[in-house]
Amino acid sequence: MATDRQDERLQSREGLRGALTDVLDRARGGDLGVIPVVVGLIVIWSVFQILNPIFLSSANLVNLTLESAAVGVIALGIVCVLLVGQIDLSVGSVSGLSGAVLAVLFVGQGLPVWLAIAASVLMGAVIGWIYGQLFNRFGVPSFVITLAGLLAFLGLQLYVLGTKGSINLPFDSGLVNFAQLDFVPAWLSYTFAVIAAVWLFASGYLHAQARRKAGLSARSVSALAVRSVALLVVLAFVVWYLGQTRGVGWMFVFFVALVLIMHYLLSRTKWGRAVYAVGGNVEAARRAGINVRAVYTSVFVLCSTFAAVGGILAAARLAAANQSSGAGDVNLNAIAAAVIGGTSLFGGRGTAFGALLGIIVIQSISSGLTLLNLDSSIRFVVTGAVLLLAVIVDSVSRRSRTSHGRA
Amino acid sequence: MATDRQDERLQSREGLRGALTDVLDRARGGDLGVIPVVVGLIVIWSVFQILNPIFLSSANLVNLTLESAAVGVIALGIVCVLLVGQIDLSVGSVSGLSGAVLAVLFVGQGLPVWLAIAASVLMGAVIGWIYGQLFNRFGVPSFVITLAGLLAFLGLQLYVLGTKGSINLPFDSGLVNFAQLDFVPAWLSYTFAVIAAVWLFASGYLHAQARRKAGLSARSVSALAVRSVALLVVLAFVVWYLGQTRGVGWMFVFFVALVLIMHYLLSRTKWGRAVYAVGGNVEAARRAGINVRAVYTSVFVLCSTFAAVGGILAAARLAAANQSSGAGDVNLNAIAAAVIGGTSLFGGRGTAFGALLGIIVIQSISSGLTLLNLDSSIRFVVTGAVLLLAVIVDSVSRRSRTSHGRA
Amino acid sequence: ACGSDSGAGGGTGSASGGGGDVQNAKVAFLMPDLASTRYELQDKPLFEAKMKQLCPSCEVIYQNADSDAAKQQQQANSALAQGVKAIVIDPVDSAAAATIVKSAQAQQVPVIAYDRPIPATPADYYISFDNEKIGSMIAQSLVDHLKAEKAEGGILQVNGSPTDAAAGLIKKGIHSAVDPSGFKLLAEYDTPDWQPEKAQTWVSGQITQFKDQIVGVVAANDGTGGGAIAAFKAAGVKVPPVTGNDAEVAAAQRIIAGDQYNTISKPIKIVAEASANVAYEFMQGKKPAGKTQLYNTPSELFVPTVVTKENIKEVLFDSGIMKAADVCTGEYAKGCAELGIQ
Amino acid sequence: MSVLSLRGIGKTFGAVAALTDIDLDVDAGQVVAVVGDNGAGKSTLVKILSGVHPPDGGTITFEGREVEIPTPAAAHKLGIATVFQDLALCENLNVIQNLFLGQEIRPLRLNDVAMETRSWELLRQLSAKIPSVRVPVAALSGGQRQTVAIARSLLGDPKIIILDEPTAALGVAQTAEVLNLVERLRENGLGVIMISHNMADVKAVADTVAVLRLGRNNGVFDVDSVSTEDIVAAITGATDNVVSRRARRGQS
Amino acid sequence: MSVLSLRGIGKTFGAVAALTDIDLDVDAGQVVAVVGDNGAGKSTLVKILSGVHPPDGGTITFEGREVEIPTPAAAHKLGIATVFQDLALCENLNVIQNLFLGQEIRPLRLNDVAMETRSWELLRQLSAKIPSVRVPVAALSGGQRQTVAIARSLLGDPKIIILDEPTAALGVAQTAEVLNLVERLRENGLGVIMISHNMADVKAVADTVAVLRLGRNNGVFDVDSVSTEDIVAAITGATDNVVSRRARRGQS
Ligand SMILES: Nc1ncnc2c1ncn2[C@@H]1O[C@H](COP(=O)(O)OP(=O)(O)OP(=O)(O)O)[C@@H](O)[C@H]1O
Ligand SMILES: Nc1ncnc2c1ncn2[C@@H]1O[C@H](COP(=O)(O)OP(=O)(O)OP(=O)(O)O)[C@@H](O)[C@H]1O
Ligand SMILES: [Mg+2]
Ligand SMILES: [Mg+2]
Repeated sequence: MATDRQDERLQSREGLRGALTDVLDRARGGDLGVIPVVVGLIVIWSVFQILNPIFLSSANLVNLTLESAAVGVIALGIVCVLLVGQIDLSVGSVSGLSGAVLAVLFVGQGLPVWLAIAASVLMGAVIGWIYGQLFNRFGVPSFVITLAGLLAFLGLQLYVLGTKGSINLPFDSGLVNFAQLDFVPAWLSYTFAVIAAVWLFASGYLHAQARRKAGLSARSVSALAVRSVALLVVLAFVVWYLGQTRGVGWMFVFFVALVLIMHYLLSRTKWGRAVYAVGGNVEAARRAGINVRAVYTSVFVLCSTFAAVGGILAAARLAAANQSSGAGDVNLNAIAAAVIGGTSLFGGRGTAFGALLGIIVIQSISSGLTLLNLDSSIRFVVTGAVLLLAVIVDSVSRRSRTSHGRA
Repeated sequence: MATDRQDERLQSREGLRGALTDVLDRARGGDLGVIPVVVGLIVIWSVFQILNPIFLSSANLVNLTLESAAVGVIALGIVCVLLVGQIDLSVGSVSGLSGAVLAVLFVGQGLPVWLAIAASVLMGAVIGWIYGQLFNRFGVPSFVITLAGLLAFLGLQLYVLGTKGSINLPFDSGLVNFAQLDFVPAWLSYTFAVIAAVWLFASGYLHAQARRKAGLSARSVSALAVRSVALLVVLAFVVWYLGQTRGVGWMFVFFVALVLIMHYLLSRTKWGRAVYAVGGNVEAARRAGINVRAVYTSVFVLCSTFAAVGGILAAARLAAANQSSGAGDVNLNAIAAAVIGGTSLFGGRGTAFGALLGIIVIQSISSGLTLLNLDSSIRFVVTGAVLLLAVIVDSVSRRSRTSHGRA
Repeated sequence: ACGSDSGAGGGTGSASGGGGDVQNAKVAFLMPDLASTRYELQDKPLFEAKMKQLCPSCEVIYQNADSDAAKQQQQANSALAQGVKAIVIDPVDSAAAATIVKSAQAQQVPVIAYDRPIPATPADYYISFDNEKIGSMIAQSLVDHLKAEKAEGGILQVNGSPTDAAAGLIKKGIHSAVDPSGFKLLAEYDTPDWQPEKAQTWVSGQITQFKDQIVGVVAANDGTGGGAIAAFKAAGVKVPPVTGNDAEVAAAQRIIAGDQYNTISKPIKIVAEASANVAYEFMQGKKPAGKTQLYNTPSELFVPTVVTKENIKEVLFDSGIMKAADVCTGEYAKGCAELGIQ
Repeated sequence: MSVLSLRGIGKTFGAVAALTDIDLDVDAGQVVAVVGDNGAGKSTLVKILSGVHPPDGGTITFEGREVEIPTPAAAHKLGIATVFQDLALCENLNVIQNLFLGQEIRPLRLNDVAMETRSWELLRQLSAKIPSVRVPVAALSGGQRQTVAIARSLLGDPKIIILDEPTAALGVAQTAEVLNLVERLRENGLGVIMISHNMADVKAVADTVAVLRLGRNNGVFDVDSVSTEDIVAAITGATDNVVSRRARRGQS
Repeated sequence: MSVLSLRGIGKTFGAVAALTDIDLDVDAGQVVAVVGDNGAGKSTLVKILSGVHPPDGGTITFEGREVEIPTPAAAHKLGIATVFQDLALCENLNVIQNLFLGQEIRPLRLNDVAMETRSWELLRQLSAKIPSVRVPVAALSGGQRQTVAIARSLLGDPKIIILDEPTAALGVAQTAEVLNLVERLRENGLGVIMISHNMADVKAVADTVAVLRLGRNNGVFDVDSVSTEDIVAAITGATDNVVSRRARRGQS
């Protein structure tokens, strides 16, 4: 018998059926991963679709994907800080500042666009580094540091934009095109889908082989095949459906690529382990010899950098940087996306995919309500109610998790 | 020797000098309570006074006290939710809604003012109760519940204000007078100061007597006397100085009274203990037989109620309720006040006095910058920087606390 | 909260995707913010009413961007996805709205700039009174009044939100009147989020600082003006003349009570109806020609009226913009009576 | 008649069956030792009895009545006091606050003096070496914390006391005091369930020994008529085990 | 020559002097038991050695060089591995992740298979009864967690292993395995510091016994030439103590 299956208290789980029982069992135990969020999403989509049949139209979904990218990227950074149990309230300001810097350098100073982008992103990284230093040196709560940052960088943004207040990015620049008009050709989209599915199967297969060789239990080939085919079908359908109108935007692909990279970093590297450990029990992490300060700094840098990238995307999508870029609910939306995606505010729990799902939930609500022509007062109320509903689905499962002893 | 002083590893501390050594020792160990915040405050005050000599003028300080009251009351509620490790993002909206309801009932419907106030406050309590139910029933993270509340009650506020958008409260109504023009007569202020000092001494003395009778160590009479005299001097000076212009506003007295009541509830009742216990370790609290759900509900109710009261005070001070009441940075300011006052975002640490000190720090920054007439871009930057400076003082002490093993 | 869900759905009258002819056409009416009540309370109902009259089967898609340019872009995109035949837009950010014009025009949907221009990319039509002019008008009215009173001292200036483009225009306008007036500009302040509380706090500070030097306050809207007035009241000093903008009911009451000096009434009814007419013409496939040409766009401009105690009766009440019953409540009844408002 | 008796109790966590079909009886004035290997399910059993986890199946009879124990508060009300293996203390509260948590004296105006006096009494009785009771529990050593947890269970007026490895972190003197305490509790007619890995302690104070193995009952022994070797054999499931081998090697 | 030697180590927490003027020597291939009452300062000493707390004064000499140990990472680098009394595990991580925390195999593309294989090896060696290594540590029993913490200290290549009450929560079999393990470590020439309240265990594996009392050295004994009673007397500070009284009562 496999080394990890010898305890007689374990029910045996073999092959495809075993994998299924496993999932069911985890579900009963409340350990559902992202399933509840997905269910919440389906509920929201159905309701909006009933209320306005345009909601699930290809054109609207294409908009949805493009609109998710900027705040989604920011939410990805937020996931990282939340994972170590800290918070960054300044992502909105940093994204606004980054957009402003980009616009001033690119349009105002006439620098090449890549240099302007690099400067903005670098500025984000530096901001994060400063946060990290303040946090490590003085132990100021990150809430306060980043609140100060929120104010300071908002001021800086206004200052950078100066008397103009608003700067247009040229429509024919590559950056604006990237955010507004560049879509992945159909053939390439399908190729991506196939590559993803094949890669999922291949990596799973190799992993299973290695486990078997080491005498450990492993997923059966049939289970792996089912999983990859399912992925292929879903992706192909998405590509096909979005392709009915404009297709998959490069900006969305860029966002998804970032999610995948972060997923890899968080789950498959030593650094990722350290992040979860620091979030779970910082003292234990320190005693295990982890350089806790470096982890905090890296995470703040990542978060601010992502905020800067998100700001660039937002500016590109709007083809302008202005005083109110990054203001308003960017902060709350980014944090909410992370939390809805299952990231704990107390640290140590969450995934990169959570940011993707969370932002789609939030953008779906916002887009769905946009289609419903409501008074602003009612719209606010309904937004709140829908948000709550979407999360209750998730939380009911978590309740069962607690009652099963996995608080 | 006193029962609690018998361990031979304890350095002996007797009388006045003992009390002093104790304080010094706690300071060395990083356990300074509110002292660092006070030091931070003194730094801020000195800087602003140097930049503009009007800052510490009696007239400006009177303004400062009155402007602190509304958000201070809200921060008091925030302290309670933070103590149990939860958060309420909707206090701004709830305060705005409460102001709107008050205005509509009082001015629009012509109800007596006390009835309108009661209705607003009750509405706050009901909102908190709903939060509590959602939290306990479904285990939705309070971040999400109150984010939904933020949106929903903002919508409701707009709806309630309806076609008017902005409602004036009559300047000659008692409520507006209370917030703007009612000041405590000088003799009464001094009486309050004396009562406070006598009460501090008497209660301390009785407590010390009881402890001595029970064979426990107790503060010496001289230490108690010094403490009360110090309080008397400080209070009398404050009263005298504010009395140079308009004196101590009733609204500020009301706020301080709420702080004292909350301090009593948190530190001297079973309920307060339960709050700290739930914030420190909710599972341990549950196992100790505490009705954890009731604690959560009570805390959410308190927070929303205080938010409603704060909204009423804000409306009274402005003599109007409008669509943007409670919007903007009310939320952040209230939470920041609590955090600056030493309340932990992770629960279990903080005091009611923290809200008082925190809001005074925040209002001092805002008032000091108001007097400097800076460009808004610079103003934002400076606000951020000063905020950070004020908190660094506090945090440096906390750093030494960690290095002394009291994380 | 769930109850409102169904009510919301009812309002939409979920029409089918793309109405081909003008009969069941849709038109988007995109407003910028909630800081001023006028968009929800006046522009929207007036535009809808006029549209209903012109084309009973047409549907107006109303959205408010809550001061967020990105949100406005989303709303415009969603309107386009719903197949609107024309977009009437009051841009949050005049520069950023260029994107919206671009993508709408790329889909052959005409765009009518409403209230604020879109200079970078010419829209198909522009209907407005401009904000800069509003700023200069309220300030000029105050300055003239102060000169008439032979007041001596300085002026405080309370601007709108530093992150709001419209506030920037008003601010420019105010400066154009205050700077050459001879009155010293004591201090000015950009009110975050247009919050009256913020304005009150700031003005309170200035009162301690400048004491009786302050002879007037130029506030960029009625809310901040109200905050300034409350600050003077709370300081227990005499309220100097304070301006406003938007002609809210609360401001009218303050003017009647003598607390506020002026506000400005925009002929929203005229503008909203004019834009409905223009939009309808575009929907029919016509190309209306403007009265003038501004920013390369056929344009129509209307002039607002400054309201003070002297003319409040005729401008706001006799014209039917406000009803005495709404305004002359409680303590304001006396003032109304004095001015002959019933 | 037994104060507490369990029949057919089961509990599953995900894929792991932590307890299967457990029976147990405790009489008044009886000390029942529950022993078993790591992960045998002892603490899970304790948590079910103290209302922390609901059981998946089975019945609990308390003083002749069949009861449900859905919450810890319900267990307190029945008169079941528990010292948990993980202690369940609030680290941010000080010793007095932890001791009286949930059962404070004078709820509306806490009587600090009375509580402090009583705390010192209890701690003294357990020979606790705690320099000050006004420090947060976070600043105490492992054994000091365990003493606090034990002292807490003696407040109130329980009928059954459940001790989950109460002496694991205690020094020799404190362990002896706890064993004395258990004997006093027995004399006062309380039922005591004691979980321990220390066979010497078990033999010293227990009346009967119930062995759990991999989540199942594996025998109930009278303590006088069973040897340590037999108990160990029941725990490990084999007479030739690492313990006996060490013992043999030690002798040789 | 001793691998590790301490001279005059002191540590004060606020008003409590936890350690005063402590000396200690550990040789390679030697097992030093540190014993003492609750709150005697044993764990504080361990934390100083493993870089968790900086000492207030005194010197630490490691392999002949005077060293500072400002952080746990520095202790790891010197070759000091520690099992803490409070275990210091991350509850949100699973067993494998905890075992390899900070010393993962293949940092840029974690080798899960190798780590899982090695985990099972280590746990088997300690007779751990852990059904699955892919559950978060929060779901383990007390003894299972302790086994994980002990297994962790064996990874890497330490020169000194410090065990702070390593067998407190362990079952009889696991305790025996740990004692076997300590003996193996000694044979491999490692220095071992073991803290324990169990005199039987101490007598079984230790070479010398260092007694702490109220934060001060209270004698170092050679284990073969000292009786349990003497050690207990040194711990409690009196020959007539609750332990000896219990023992007498037990005999009579
Ligand atoms: N909350 C939980 N979630 C999942 N599994 C759990 C949980 N609690 C306990 N278990 C599992 O149940 C089994 C029994 O655990 P329990 O804590 O009852 O053991 P124990 O007999 O007290 O062991 P020890 O002597 O080590 O304290 C273990 O395998 C453990 O992994
Ligand atoms: N972080 C800390 N802050 C304040 N006091 C502390 C801290 N850590 C330990 N102490 C105090 O130092 C003393 C020694 O504690 P230590 O944990 O070293 O004891 P110990 O010998 O390990 O006891 P045990 O056998 O109970 O584990 C205790 O009185 C304890 O209260
Ligand atoms: Mg256990
Ligand atoms: Mg210890």
